[in-house]
Amino acid sequence: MKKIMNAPERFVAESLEGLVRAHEDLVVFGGERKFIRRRHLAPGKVAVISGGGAGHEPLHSGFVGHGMLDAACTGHVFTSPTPDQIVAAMDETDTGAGCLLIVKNYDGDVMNFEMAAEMAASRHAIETVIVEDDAATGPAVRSRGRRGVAGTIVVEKLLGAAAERGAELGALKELGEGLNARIRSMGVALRGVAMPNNPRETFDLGPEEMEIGVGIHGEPGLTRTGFADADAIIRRLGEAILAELPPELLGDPDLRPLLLVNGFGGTPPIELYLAYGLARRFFEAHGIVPVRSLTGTFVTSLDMAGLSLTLALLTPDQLALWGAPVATPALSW
Amino acid sequence: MKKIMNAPERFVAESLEGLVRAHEDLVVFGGERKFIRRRHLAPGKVAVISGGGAGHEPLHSGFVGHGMLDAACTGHVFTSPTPDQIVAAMDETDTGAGCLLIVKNYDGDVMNFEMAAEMAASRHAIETVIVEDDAATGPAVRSRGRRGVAGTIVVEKLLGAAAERGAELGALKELGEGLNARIRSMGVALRGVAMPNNPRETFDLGPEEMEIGVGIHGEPGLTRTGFADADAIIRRLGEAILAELPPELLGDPDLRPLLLVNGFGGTPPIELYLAYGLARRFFEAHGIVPVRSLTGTFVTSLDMAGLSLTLALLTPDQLALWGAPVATPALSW
Amino acid sequence: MHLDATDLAALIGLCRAEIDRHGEHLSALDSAIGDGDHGANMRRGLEAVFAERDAIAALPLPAALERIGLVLVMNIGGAAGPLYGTLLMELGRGLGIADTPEAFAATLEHAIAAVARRGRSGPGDKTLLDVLYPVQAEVVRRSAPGRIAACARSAAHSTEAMQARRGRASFLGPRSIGHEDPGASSCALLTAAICGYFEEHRPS
Amino acid sequence: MHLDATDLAALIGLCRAEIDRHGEHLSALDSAIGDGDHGANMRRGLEAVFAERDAIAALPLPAALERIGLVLVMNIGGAAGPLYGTLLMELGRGLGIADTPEAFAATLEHAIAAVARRGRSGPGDKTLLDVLYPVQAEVVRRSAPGRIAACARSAAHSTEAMQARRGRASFLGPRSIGHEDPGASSCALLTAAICGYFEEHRPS
Ligand SMILES: Nc1ncnc2c1ncn2[C@@H]1O[C@H](COP(=O)(O)OP(=O)(O)O)[C@@H](O)[C@H]1O
Ligand SMILES: Nc1ncnc2c1ncn2[C@@H]1O[C@H](COP(=O)(O)OP(=O)(O)O)[C@@H](O)[C@H]1O
Ligand SMILES: [Mg+2]
Ligand SMILES: [Mg+2]
Ligand SMILES: [Mg+2]
Ligand SMILES: [Mg+2]
Repeated sequence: MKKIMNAPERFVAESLEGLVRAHEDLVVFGGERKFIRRRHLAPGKVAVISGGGAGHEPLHSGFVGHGMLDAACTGHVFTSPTPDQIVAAMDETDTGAGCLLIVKNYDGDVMNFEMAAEMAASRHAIETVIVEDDAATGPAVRSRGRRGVAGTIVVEKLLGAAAERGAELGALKELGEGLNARIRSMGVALRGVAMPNNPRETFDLGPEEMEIGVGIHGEPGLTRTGFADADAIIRRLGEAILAELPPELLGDPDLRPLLLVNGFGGTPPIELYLAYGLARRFFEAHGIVPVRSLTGTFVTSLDMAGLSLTLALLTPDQLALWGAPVATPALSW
Repeated sequence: MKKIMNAPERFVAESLEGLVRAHEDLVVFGGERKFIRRRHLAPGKVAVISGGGAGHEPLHSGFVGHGMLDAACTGHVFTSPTPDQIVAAMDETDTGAGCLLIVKNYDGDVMNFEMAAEMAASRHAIETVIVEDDAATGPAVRSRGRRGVAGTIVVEKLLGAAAERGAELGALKELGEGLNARIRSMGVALRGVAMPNNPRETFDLGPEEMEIGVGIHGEPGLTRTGFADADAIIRRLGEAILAELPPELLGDPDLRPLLLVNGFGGTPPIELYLAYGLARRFFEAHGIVPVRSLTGTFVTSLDMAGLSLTLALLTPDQLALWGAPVATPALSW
Repeated sequence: MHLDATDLAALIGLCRAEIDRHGEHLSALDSAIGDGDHGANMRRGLEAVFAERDAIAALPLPAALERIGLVLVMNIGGAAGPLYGTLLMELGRGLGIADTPEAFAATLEHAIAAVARRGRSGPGDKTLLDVLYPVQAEVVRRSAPGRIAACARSAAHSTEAMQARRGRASFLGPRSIGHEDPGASSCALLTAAICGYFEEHRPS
Repeated sequence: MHLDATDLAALIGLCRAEIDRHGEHLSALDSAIGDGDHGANMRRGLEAVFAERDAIAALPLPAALERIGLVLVMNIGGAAGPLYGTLLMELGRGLGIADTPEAFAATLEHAIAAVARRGRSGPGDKTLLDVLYPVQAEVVRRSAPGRIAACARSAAHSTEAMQARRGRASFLGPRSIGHEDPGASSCALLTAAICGYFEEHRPS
């Protein structure tokens, strides 16, 4: 796969520079360009910090700004950032109320954020929320917790809004951990991806194949099956999501569903909107009527073709946090 | 290329339905689903109507809403809508101040909108603005005017904002026609596209090739050349844009540059942001410092890989129109 | 022109079958220098006409042609819709005024001129007009149907050497040379299908 | 352990060369069951250490190992960074307290336990620990370097049959079976390179 790129070593840095320059009203580079942070910090607010490997843009840097993240640390492609980046972000954005680290549940991310938290423990009050929303990696497949995938946006938006409203570190941690039971995502890939320094795709799909249950790192999914029409694909994703949400939440009439259709980078809006319409019909047929929607390319796997559905069953308070004002490069209302 | 699709015949209709359902607070279907319109029309305002073939999403339906379009008519993939759709949109959204039709300069679009205007002339005051921003199809290549490509967003945003402020039909037409000299776009494709009913790509690029000067219909571009690094690609696009803008505008220090990096559907945000950073450097090196920026996937060619740069040299008044509030599915601030 | 309902229904069926048979080829031609949809566009138009064939065939010829034109306009979209639509609508309108063999040639000329106005185009632009003009010249000469068909085919073929000045192919500049124009090709196919019917049913 | 500056610099160079040589292979292993970057990650780490090799080699061994660990952590990222980093940092810290051949085995055991804690993992999870544990057992047994290297290689190979319970490969469930773990593979390569040096320079 061809990429708009100068050299693999400069790929991530040049992309981050473009993001900062395109949105200089909202974000700036932190010291030594180790992270991107809000241009205007809000003193006394908990610093909400996230990060992860590159290749998932606009996640996380595109969500830095008022009402969402204070800083985002970006690693190499599909590689967690290193502890020094995370420590630097804490040092520069903690205005006294402590730091909340939002970490997608990958061993590399968890370990690097953990090392950073250990290193900075003497200077900062720190709590960590691990995001686990992937329906494909539930307890049946893996004992170590689900992956964090597109549902990460929901976690970052809600925690960012709560922090903006003045929530304290402990309350944020509690809110964040409570979200993990409420959010499930399931993805399908129509094409693998190639890393910047390697023309070979991570998996090779024939013209009549697709991977179900993929994550966001170009890794193979749970199963490879024959390519199918959109209704069948959406049904398959939707059923996996329903199967992995706690029945008591699914049956709770007071919860407010949020439906997110997320493109993986190579799938265009015309297909994403089509998927949204079918997903909407699918969930409505199961008695779940989304009251909020988001369709677009938010959590990518480089230029992988495919998409994921995310269903979040929110309390009315949580829904209000979703609707709270946000001003970031990739999300604003 | 695999598509998230049920059947080619239902591809466009199902995608439009998804868009409407995902944004039901902003847009609704017009009668017989011939077009999509603003949920709340503004009485006494000129109705701003656009449309074109499908496959360019979010253009145009994604730009229906407050401060931009009142209605968008969508044809089959890469096929202009038919006159009955356009007439129906005029009949349903003209609240007395007349209709402004914004038409990208393709023979099919121009002819269908023209037939519609003839058919509805007795009932509506109608003016038409033809968008011509493509740097690749200047007078040297084609006597019949440039294609309308990604610069169409700028035209729709500015005219929509002016109409929202109460500008009259004649003034809108004048504003729109004045924009054509100020906006230039230039595109590159890394991969062709396949139509929904035809697995064959419209052009076949080798792993070491790219098409320069492409439009947004998967048609071949001006020249096919060897694939190059991002700096060389951006330089090539940027130089074409500079060569096709009037020198007196380029030299006018009172103009306010707007820089748009537009993905064609298959190119992910990480690459688009990288391109933005390099384009920014390129234009700054030529003394042009963008004061407004937009980076994203706005005017697509199905899932074509590639992107275009658009430079618009705006007057301060025009820049204010760009900044005016807008609330549409794909653009909002 | 004295076509009865049976003729008209048969012609509609023939044209539809011809376009259906060559749809892929037309789209392939359009892929080379356009956007690859000409076959699909024409199929959609002819299917819509075919679906209404009984109602259309029951009309007097002028009204039937006008109706066919309108159905094409409202169903094809793109460039082909207004062009074929204008041709048929103007033919119907003209024949509504005077429906004699002499009048037919003049009406065809008028209708083709209307197509050229609609497309702001003329001879040598590498469009379906490059088939329509020579066909019109043969009609004036009262050539036999077989000759008209052959002329249409060779006219379509000769667009290969032209550089497009109208339509999407014009965006390619000199790269448009060396490919037959899809609109010219569909026009030749339809002309040949119609001429074939006349040859069989009205030997001249 | 009595490595002088020359030994240390040579070992750094050897390890870096070994990883560089097998970078593509490590990434290919990672493509099959992970995200395809293990080779690039390890190269980046070893290059960073190599760039500092003179300063590192000038340090006392414990401080040198700790420094190598820190450089790895701050440059690799991903899973491999904290794991290899922890291993080296803990080795350095341990040898700082007691630097005798007996102490080395105990220190290694401690360092490996720290890696396991960092990764919340243990034997049979299909990770680099599945090489580290058997290597540690051979060290306790004071096996010859050649034997340790062979054991590392076969341990890496035996991860092929395992189903991953940690790291990205665990997302694949049973589909992770049948592929060698990339981290185990890099660990065996490094072990073998280091053992090769000892074999040549300190015949036991
Ligand atoms: N301005 C024009 N005048 C005459 N014919 C035209 C014009 N533009 C396009 N055409 C004809 O239309 C054909 C393309 O039709 P089609 O592919 O259906 O529409 P589109 O170009 O909108 O996709 C061309 O091959 C050409 O013959
Ligand atoms: N929790 C863990 N415990 C021990 N080793 C692990 C763990 N997670 C991953 N690994 C090791 O790390 C290797 C992957 O490293 P690498 O590809 O560089 O990082 P990433 O998975 O972040 O891309 C795996 O092959 C495995 O050996
Ligand atoms: Mg990785
Ligand atoms: Mg078309
Ligand atoms: Mg076409
Ligand atoms: Mg990896």
